[in-house]
Amino acid sequence: MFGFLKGMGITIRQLPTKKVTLMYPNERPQWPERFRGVHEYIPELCIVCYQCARICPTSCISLSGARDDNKKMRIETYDINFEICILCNLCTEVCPTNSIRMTSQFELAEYTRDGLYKNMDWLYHNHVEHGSFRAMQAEKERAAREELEMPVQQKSDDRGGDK
Amino acid sequence: MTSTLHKEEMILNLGPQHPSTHGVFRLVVTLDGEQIVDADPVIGYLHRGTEKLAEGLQYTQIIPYTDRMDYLAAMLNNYALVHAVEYALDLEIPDRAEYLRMIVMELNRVASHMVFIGTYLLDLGAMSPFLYAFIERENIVELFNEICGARLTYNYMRIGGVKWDATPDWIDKVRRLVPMLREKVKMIDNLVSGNEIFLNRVRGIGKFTKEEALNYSLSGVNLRSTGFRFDLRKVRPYGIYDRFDFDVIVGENGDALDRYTCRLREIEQSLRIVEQAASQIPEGPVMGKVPKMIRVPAGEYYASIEGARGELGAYIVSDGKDKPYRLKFHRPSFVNLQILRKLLIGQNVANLIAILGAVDIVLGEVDG
Amino acid sequence: MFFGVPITGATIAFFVLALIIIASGVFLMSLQKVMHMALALGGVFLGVAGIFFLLGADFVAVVQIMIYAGAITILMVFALTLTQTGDDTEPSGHIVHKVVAFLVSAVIVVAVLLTVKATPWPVGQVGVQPFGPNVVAEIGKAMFHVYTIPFELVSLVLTVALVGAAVIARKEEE
Amino acid sequence: MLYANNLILVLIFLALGIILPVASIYVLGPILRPHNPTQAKRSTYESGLEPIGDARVRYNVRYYLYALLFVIFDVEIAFLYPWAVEYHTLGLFGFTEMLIFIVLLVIGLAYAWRKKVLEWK
Amino acid sequence: MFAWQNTPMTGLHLLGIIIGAIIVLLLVLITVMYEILAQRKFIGWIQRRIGPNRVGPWGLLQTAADVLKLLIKEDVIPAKADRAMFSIAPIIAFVPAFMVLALVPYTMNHVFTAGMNVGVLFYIALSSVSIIGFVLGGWASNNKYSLVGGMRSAAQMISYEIPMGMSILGVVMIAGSMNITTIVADQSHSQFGWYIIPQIIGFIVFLIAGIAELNWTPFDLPEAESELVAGYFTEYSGFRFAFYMLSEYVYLFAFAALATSLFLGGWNGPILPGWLWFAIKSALIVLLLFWVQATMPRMRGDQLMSFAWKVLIPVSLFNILLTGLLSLFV
Amino acid sequence: MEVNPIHLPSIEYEGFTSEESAALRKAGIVVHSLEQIKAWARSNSLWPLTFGLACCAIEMMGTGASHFDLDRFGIIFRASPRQSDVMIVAGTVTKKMAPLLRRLYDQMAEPKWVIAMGSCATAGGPYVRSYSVVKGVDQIVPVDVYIPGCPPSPPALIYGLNKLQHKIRMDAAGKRVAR
Amino acid sequence: MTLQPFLALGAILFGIGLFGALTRRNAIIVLISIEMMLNASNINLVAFSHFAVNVTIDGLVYALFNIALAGAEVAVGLAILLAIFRAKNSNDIRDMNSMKW
Ligand code: SF4
Ligand code: SF4
Ligand code: SF4
Repeated sequence: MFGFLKGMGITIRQLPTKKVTLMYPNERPQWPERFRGVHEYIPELCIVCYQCARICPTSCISLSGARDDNKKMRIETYDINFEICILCNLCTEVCPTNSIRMTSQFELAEYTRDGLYKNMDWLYHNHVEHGSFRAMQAEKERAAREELEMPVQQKSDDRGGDK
Repeated sequence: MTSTLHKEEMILNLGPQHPSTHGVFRLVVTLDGEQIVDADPVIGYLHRGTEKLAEGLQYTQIIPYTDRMDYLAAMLNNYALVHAVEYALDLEIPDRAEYLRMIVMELNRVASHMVFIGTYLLDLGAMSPFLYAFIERENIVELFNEICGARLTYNYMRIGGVKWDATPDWIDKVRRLVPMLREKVKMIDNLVSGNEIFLNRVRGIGKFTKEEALNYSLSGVNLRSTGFRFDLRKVRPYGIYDRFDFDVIVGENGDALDRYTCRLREIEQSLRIVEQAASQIPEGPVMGKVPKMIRVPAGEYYASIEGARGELGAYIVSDGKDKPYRLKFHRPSFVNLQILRKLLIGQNVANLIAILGAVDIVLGEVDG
Repeated sequence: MFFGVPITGATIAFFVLALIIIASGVFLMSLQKVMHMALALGGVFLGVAGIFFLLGADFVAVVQIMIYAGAITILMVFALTLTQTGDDTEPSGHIVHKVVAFLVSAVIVVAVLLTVKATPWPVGQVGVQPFGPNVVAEIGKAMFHVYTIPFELVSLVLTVALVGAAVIARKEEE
Repeated sequence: MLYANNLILVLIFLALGIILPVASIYVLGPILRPHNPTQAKRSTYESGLEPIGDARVRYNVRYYLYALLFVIFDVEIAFLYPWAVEYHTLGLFGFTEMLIFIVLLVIGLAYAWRKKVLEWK
Repeated sequence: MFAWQNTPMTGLHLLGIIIGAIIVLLLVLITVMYEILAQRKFIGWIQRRIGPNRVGPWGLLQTAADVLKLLIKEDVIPAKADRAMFSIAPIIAFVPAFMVLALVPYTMNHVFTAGMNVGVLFYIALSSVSIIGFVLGGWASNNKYSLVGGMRSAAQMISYEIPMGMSILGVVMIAGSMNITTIVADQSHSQFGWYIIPQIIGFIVFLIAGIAELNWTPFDLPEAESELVAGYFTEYSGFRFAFYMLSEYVYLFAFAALATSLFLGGWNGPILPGWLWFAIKSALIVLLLFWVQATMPRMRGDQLMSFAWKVLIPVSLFNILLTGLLSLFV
Repeated sequence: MEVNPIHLPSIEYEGFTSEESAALRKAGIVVHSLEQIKAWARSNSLWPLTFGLACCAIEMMGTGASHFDLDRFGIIFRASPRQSDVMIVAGTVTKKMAPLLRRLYDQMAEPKWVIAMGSCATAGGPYVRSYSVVKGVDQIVPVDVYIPGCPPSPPALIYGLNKLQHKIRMDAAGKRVAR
Repeated sequence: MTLQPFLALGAILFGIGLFGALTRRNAIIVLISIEMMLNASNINLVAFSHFAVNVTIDGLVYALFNIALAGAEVAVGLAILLAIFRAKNSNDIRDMNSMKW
């Protein structure tokens, strides 16, 4: 007869409990290490093997490379089309050198579709803003690389892909 | 003069954009007043051609697509495909991988049922249980996020194993989560199970018998709610389900209330499996020996598992290449939907929601 | 003074209300869509309720709002939705028929008006409470001491109406 | 006490109640809000589809029965109130009077109940 | 004390009460706005979330933004709708809701309370006029959801108006008056104390019937979002929609005020000033309704109707007889 | 004085002809602030249409649920297009669904915005090669914000919504949104 | 103010109702017109009661009974109309010329 009172009791008991809401724009979500946000890409490591482009189920990676003076393959362009990338992780899985990897960056929204077409430059700088565990690790690697005096591409402040 | 009723019947479209058709499902109901004279489900608003696309993709590449079929239980969909391929290739799967699979699958089943309970009660007008259910689901999703990096479309399983091993304290987290979930499920249940309004709305609604269910080839909870004890995990144990101790939940009356309680109690059984798996899990590799390029030998293969909504099967026709010649999924939501028309005729609009919700369809799965 | 009528609050109110009533009535007769007629009917009923308020019969006024403007109008609206026949305009009668009807009504109205004008009526004052401070109590007294039998008869009529209406409306259901 | 003052207050509330929506919808609104009625925008909403048939069909008699009961019971309430106000002075006589009244109506209600008028399918 | 009630009306007085009424109007609108915010916050907390908190400090301007947005939102009148009726229906629904407020005794000094002899019945009569606004709005939209929603809400509201009217009868019997102000005043020196004590059955019936009249959960069928999209106001946009919402929340306010006045002793209470007591009591009623809303699932149409006719009306009739016997022999 | 074309973009004031708006633009600040107040109200009361198409809808529901709580931003879902301001296209738009989506968009009262949530709505996403899927909802309705991801996580959706709010305010202030 | 305006108003309302009752075809509208005539009589009743030499409450009580009966009448009348409507699929008053249906 009065079974609904039990429900009323339960709801009122939730009133003082701790709220679970994450105050997102003020408070950042703590993504786990494996979180699949948008990629970062480290050109120095890439051996232009095309495996990532081949495995990608939506074919959203396009890259091109050329041989440099040392007859080594050097990446020239590397673009990911985030309009259709489904963040499935397959490209990072197959990459033999770990030069394409996922970051915890999720804040990507654009006013135009073209804005989602990201080039190598953007991908390279992607990790920096967000100091997740993995990004910091990448930073460390990069520092180590810099010590070995590997050439780093020219930085640019313009992150826009729609140029 | 005999009085022929001159009431005009009203044809009403429920959906595709409708808050309680759970996606882009359309139901054309013919109403007399509020009574349903005829109901005609129209599907296809989410037909994305997954099966056709799969013919152009390697098996590994298909796995992300299975995620998006029954998006509430992506792990189970992943498994349905890899299981079929493994069955075709006769692969040996490392134990740890199997255990991890069991854990994530059963957790995903729990999450899926949580969504069912939440949305079902939301359809019936109760707001809070929906949010409570989503809070608990979020906890599970967080675990998935930790093990595979995604919240909804996991792409976790691979042919021959799983993509990632558990992070060091993941298993512990699972162990800790289980009793908490148990408690919270009980709470959500208490919130409504005693409520007369809720009981009156679902009891005796959308009833069908065992025979009818079999004739319509229903599966999953829709079948079990009629009292028919059929669960692929028991009758044809795949994976390592035979190592676990759990019960098959059956209902008695085959009405909406039974379907609701069956799902609720299935959560409990799934949690039992998770608990056992989490305590037994061995160390070891998570990927078996798999050829670099997976080529299914020519032939036809069908393997099915107990999905969150019923028998979920993958049927592979291979011509020996690295891509399937034809891939067909037996999608339980699609099959379960058939009985809807029969259930609806003669009911009123309010019951429509209670019935449709209890059948528990996911449109991604219905339309393929 | 306006046509020999002193302008007081009550007079203004009366004329406004009369205007509402007559305008709604005329609307009702000239509108084509039946639903609009139901709405105009509501206007008439509310106007009449206003007149009752003006006359100090606030209980009757509220009952008028409750039963006429509320219940009966809703009933009408329901009945109208039940008898919709595709086009919702009302078939208007033949013009001769209309003219005759108009003449008949006009003659009656004019005759009554003339009689009203000719008869010497007692003069009262609107706005003073003529029925005592509490109309409801007075009505209660009268109804339960003087009009006991009619009161019980009303309940009988209501019961019969309830049963009868239910039977008739129900009959076609089966 | 001048009762009319109370009425004037109600009247003022009535006037304000009318002025507020009229002012905001017809005066303030047109200045502030965009207005771009296209044919497509003015089409009838039905879950995104073209509606089949007209909405103004004849409707189930079920609702009518409730309205009918409502009229009868509203009348009853109208008679109950003077009785309730005067109940102190009426005493046992008034009580029996009302008892008869109510019992008769309850019989009507019971009849409707038995005849399943109160069911809603 | 503003003794306008007992003096002849002069121009100055008239001006005074017009200004006063406008102030009441504004206060009520502000109250209603914060009622909505309180609803969102309170239900949010129950659901373990925060609720609006980003517009203005602690989200205090949230409803203001909502109202303003609705004001500057385009106002669509569907082509197939009955234009005149479509425009007028929300006003019909709103005006009675607002008129009811003239009768609410906020304080002992009854400033801005029309002490009508028929006060209680006036509320009931007006709310049945509102129903016409709902059903006509549903009909005028020429939308199937609206039509069904309008019919449903009308059928439901008229069904619950009967028990509502009957449940108040007990109070009227004890107080011997229908004047709300008198009823409240009577409770300060009544032998029973507040009328909730002798009229507990009446109060419960009143509460349930009132919730149903307000289309509040668990009786919110007409707006049953999961079935009828948005019920009778599915086709309404912009400020016309706002007036439907507003009338609903003004009724919520009026209902709480009425419950407070009739059963909870209105402004009566120790120490604190009368208006504060009034505010506290009616806020508690409103919170109770929010709480119910956060818990309950929705009832089904047929159950709702049978509940009104088969449970509430017999119970309220029984309550009348009981009260009759009680005051005969006590 | 020369009107600097960068600072005074050609926004049209609602309800005014273009000449009038030009004059108003000269008058400057007053009307600008009115527009800004309007934009404040609109951006803080974005009611999305309850319109889930596929998997992304689950994340959209998740965003509305307690953990992320869209209500904080004053965002509540409305089921009727007449009362909603923004359409979040959450999921795959198939060719069968496209005309319906367009009709729903048409039926929304102005002002209205569209968010393409997920790669499906943006460009077809994983189904970009499918025969039955529309390659981006911008082919049917004008889109204001694109949120990539499959599905975008709830914070990403909130980020997109904030970006839309930003756009509404910037448009009212007469500034181009930063690309 | 005198009684006359009220009686005149009653007469005019009655006339409008009569005209409607005579010309309208839709049976429900005819019923509506009849209700208007009843209302006119109620105005008279209350006005007479108010302006009577010895003010009595009787007119008000009569008016109440009148309203009650009108309620009953409308309920039954509409029920009959509905029944006829269902049988003949028309609510044209001309089609209702037989007592049997
Ligand atoms: S994450 Fe998946 S879709 Fe995105 S680029 Fe990598 S392989 Fe392609
Ligand atoms: S797979 Fe890795 S190494 Fe090979 S091309 Fe792609 S990014 Fe470069
Ligand atoms: S973008 Fe991905 S998650 Fe979203 S609807 Fe498309 S497939 Fe589903």
